Amino acid sequence: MELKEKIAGNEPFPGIVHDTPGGGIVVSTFDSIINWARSNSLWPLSFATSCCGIEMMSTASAKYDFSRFGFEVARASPRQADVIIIAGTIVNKMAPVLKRLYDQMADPKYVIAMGACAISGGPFFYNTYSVVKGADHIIPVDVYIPGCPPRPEALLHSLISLQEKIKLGMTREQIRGEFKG
Amino acid sequence: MYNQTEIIKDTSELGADGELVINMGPQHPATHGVLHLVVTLNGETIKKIEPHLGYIHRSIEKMCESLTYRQFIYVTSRMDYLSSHINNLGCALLVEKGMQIEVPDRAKYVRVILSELTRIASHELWLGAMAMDLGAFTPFFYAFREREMITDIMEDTCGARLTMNYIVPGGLMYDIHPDFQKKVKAFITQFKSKVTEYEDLVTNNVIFQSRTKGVGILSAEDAISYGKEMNQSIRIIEQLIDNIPEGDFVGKTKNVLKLPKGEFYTRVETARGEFGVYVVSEGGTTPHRIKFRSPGFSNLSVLNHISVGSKIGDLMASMGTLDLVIPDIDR
Amino acid sequence: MNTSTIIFYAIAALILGAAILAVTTLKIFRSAIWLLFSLVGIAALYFWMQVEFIAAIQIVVYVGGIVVLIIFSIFLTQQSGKEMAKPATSKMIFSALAALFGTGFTFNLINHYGFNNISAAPFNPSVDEIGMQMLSTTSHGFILPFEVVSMLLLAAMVGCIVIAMKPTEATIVHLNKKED
Amino acid sequence: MFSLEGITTNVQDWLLMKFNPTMALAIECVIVILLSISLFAILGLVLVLMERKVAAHIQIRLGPNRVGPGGMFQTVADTLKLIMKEGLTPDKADKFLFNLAPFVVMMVGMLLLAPIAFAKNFQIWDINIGVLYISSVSSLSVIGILMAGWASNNKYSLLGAMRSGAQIVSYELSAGFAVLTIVVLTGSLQISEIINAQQNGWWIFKGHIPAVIAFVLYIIAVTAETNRAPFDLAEAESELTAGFHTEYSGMRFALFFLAEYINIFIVCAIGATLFFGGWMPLHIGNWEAFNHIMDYIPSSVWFMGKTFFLIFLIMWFRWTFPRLRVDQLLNLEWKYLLPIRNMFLKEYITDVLTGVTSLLKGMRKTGYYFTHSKEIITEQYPDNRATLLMSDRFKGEVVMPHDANNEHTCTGCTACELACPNGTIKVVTKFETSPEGKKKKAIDALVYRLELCTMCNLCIVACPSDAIKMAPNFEHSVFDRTKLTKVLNQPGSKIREGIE
Repeated sequence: MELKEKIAGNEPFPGIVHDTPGGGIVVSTFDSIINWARSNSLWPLSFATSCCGIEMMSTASAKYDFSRFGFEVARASPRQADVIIIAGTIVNKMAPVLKRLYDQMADPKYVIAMGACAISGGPFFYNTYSVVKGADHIIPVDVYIPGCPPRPEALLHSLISLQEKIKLGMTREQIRGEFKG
Repeated sequence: MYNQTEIIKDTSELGADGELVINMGPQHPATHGVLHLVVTLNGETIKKIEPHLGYIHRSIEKMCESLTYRQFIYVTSRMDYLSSHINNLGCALLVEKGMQIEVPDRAKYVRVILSELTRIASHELWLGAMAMDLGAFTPFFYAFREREMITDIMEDTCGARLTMNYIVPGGLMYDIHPDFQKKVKAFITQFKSKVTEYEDLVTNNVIFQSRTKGVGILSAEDAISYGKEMNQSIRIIEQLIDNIPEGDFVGKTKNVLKLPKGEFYTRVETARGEFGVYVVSEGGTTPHRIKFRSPGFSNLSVLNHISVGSKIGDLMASMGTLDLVIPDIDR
Repeated sequence: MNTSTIIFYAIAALILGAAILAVTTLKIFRSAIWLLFSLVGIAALYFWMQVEFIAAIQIVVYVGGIVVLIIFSIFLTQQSGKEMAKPATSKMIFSALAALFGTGFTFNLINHYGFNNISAAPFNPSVDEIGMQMLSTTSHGFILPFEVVSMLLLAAMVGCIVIAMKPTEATIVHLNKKED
Repeated sequence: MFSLEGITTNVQDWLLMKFNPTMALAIECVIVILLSISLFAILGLVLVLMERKVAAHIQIRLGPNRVGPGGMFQTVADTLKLIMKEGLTPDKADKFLFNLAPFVVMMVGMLLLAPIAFAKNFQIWDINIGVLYISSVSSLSVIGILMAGWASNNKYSLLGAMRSGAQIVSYELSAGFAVLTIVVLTGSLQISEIINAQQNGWWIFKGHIPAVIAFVLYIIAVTAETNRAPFDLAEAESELTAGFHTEYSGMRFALFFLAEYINIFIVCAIGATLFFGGWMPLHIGNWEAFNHIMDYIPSSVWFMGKTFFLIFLIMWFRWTFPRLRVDQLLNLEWKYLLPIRNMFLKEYITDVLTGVTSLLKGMRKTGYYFTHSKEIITEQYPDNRATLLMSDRFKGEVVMPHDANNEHTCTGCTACELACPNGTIKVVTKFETSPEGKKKKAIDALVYRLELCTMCNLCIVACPSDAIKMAPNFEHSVFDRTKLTKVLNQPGSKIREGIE
């Protein structure tokens, strides 16, 4: 719930404005500027395995338009992508490929598990021998969206949650960085 | 556990006669999912295509054998998710055929209308994706504008945008939404006014025509016939929408469905070809053996045949026209 | 030593350095790239001499044309990515000696030529002047070499077309029979 | 008339006064370098944003609008992110060339800025062979692309680079011819003279049909030379993932990204200079008053206006047309732009006419949407959250309604658990002892695993006492998977009286 409230107001450029005669000075820390930039420029990898991919396309379409957040630069090459949206079922044969794709991405990288299949295997949780029961068995996942498939708004919600996570310094890398520092 | 198997063939060496072997997929923007094509190229000319399957194999057929006749329908939505409604319909028809359930007229009408709407939605997506494969991004957005109207209608009535699960053996899960007819009519008017737009942007465009003409066995006429199919669907809907009879939306069925012992087969025409369901029943509550005849699989098999000798850019065009849905192929 | 001289020596060092790297590197593609730098350096030298037209032509012809052609042919060879084997020491010594001899010989020739001091004569590198010279039929005109070169180019083009021409059905059948 | 002339002379005078000539020259060089680098950065930011906005409006959507006012800082965020992103070098790549390539492409762009006249008397280097200089230096950028493609050790990159090479080398010819038309009309290669020759009318008006044809040729050829759609085969997304820069990431990718836009700016600036008179205001014959008014608009505004008009045109192409195939690309160049083919004139003209009409039709359609912002259908989630109308039938999650007394109607009959195809619902029952001493079955917990749920509605249908229903919620995103396992009955709740 508290996350929802934070998401509702999109903060402008991070920092405090100090009014001085003849203008203002924005005071901000380097870290928060970087986080601001990273969170507002999440380029997704065009990666979809099944139904959720169609809802991802719907999110890109004019009605929902994730370009409003600056997410529209879908990169076909993992080297240039920031966030991988696992849209669809991951089967055992696909698992090493997904791992490889993730490894090919440049840091910092984020993962969104979209839909029941990506979170847990979903409809194929029981009774199948070939489905990976959750993408987080292969790669670390930052945000989960349940649904089969989730609405485009739900995908937007998860992207905003991811933005919030980055801004708050809660992603894996950021936490790891703190421990190192 | 997962990285024990080396799946991607190392093709870093050049093949014989200076051929270039490239892995297209499993993750590639043109493959519409996770199809893996091993393409042998001579310069830009395709010499051979080998499709590799299984990257989205979820063993749906085997899985269905452990699900009851009510339950197994919902899995078929996840096969060809673009015509999930029609898949559901095929399965429901099989169960109805096997148990000789009478379906009320109202349910029949609604089923047909929704199936045709699904077909249009699927073709809209095909149009957008095909144009995108050929490098034009804008038609995608125009096509999705109309598609969104359909998904709205679906959501109002079925409660889901993509994987409906609205059809149950014997009829429908619940009655149509009160606004259903009004919204469908609004969609028809909107769609008719926008068809010329697609023609201006896509089918009549000289680049599009030259990219598709003479590519494989599927040519520009095919592109136009898709449009015609959408128009036919519109006509079917128009004929039915005003005449949905009153009455029950679901026939009388037993609580536990059991198919008599024997073999059953039904087929329906989905957005991309014939979809068949074959069930062997031992008389229990679950199918003994089930087999789906998916249209995508047969469509894919033609790919090598139509692409050899053409350019790598043509491959995108022919794959676009085949309108592959990979989970439908792998199941 | 004024700025102009410094620039001259810098450019000369670039040309020579790139040229040496072009012949010593073991990767064929890199060799082409070093050649490119050397040629760009020569264009820079022309710019330094303020004969811009020649400099631009140098870039268009050698960099835009010849080097791209060389790179394309490297792409078409099979092992362009592999490092070549190191040449034998005797070969290296011999080539180094040959290069040294060549340099010495040329230097000697230039040194003994005794250039006239021509700085007084006005030097006009304008485009129309070059055009005039190229097509003039007077004693210092270049019309004959110009025409001869164009004949050569024509012959090369005909050759290209012959090579690139698609074989007809009959020849394919004929060739296949031969293979059998 | 305002021009930047005064500034440059003032700066030079001041420098000469303070320092000796060599030093002054050096300082001027530094100033010019700094200026062009900042121009690069600003142009990159502006053009990328412009492209995204133009694309959005053509595609009936809003485009970036949430980062800064109207999305103004979107590209700033992108650039910062790209700079801070890890730069990967593939294992078997030729590391030296791999790292060099983006800088070569960038440097070419920088060199090309030199002869462009941004305003009256505001030009870095008015070289006497300006036009030739541009066509020669621009041919260098292909080397950068070939280098990038080869050094990446990736087959897609190599294919992209080879395509790009063939494309640039052949289209340079057409661009050259188009430029030569203007050179012939002017009689000079110098940029300033070409502009001055257009004092009494721009070449596009003055040059009649040859100039118009040359302009069309030029626009087509430079679109191809800058690898823009419909000629973006070098990075054709659907075919070659990202073409020659597939393996690039972070800063080096940003340089390629930036160089593309800088190249567009440069070719459009040259186009504006050659055909539309550069910074020269619009003058019409003897209309003295009109000409006078036009003179009041600063020359830099004229230049930028024309350039951005051409840039818009090229963007408009990109968002309208499909991509050509590689052989068609070369056919277009060698058979249509340079009509060297044994083809009848009539056939040629009909081909060109039908082609151009069909393309113009498409452009009219996209142009219509660009100018009619009414047609935009974007719904602004999450700003519209309060007014967002969800269909009440939408299957978002299973909930168990409780009334004011914290009572539900679930009897714990496990019908839903049996109906569920994949074990989403688990009923944990307990036995309650009623006041009369009778043992009665009731639910302890109705465990619902949202992570598994496929919203098939079978549980709702199966429930005999309407205890559960589908709720149209969809904002379920969580950072922790375990939060998706819910207990549907509220703590302390009990079954309503009279439900069996």
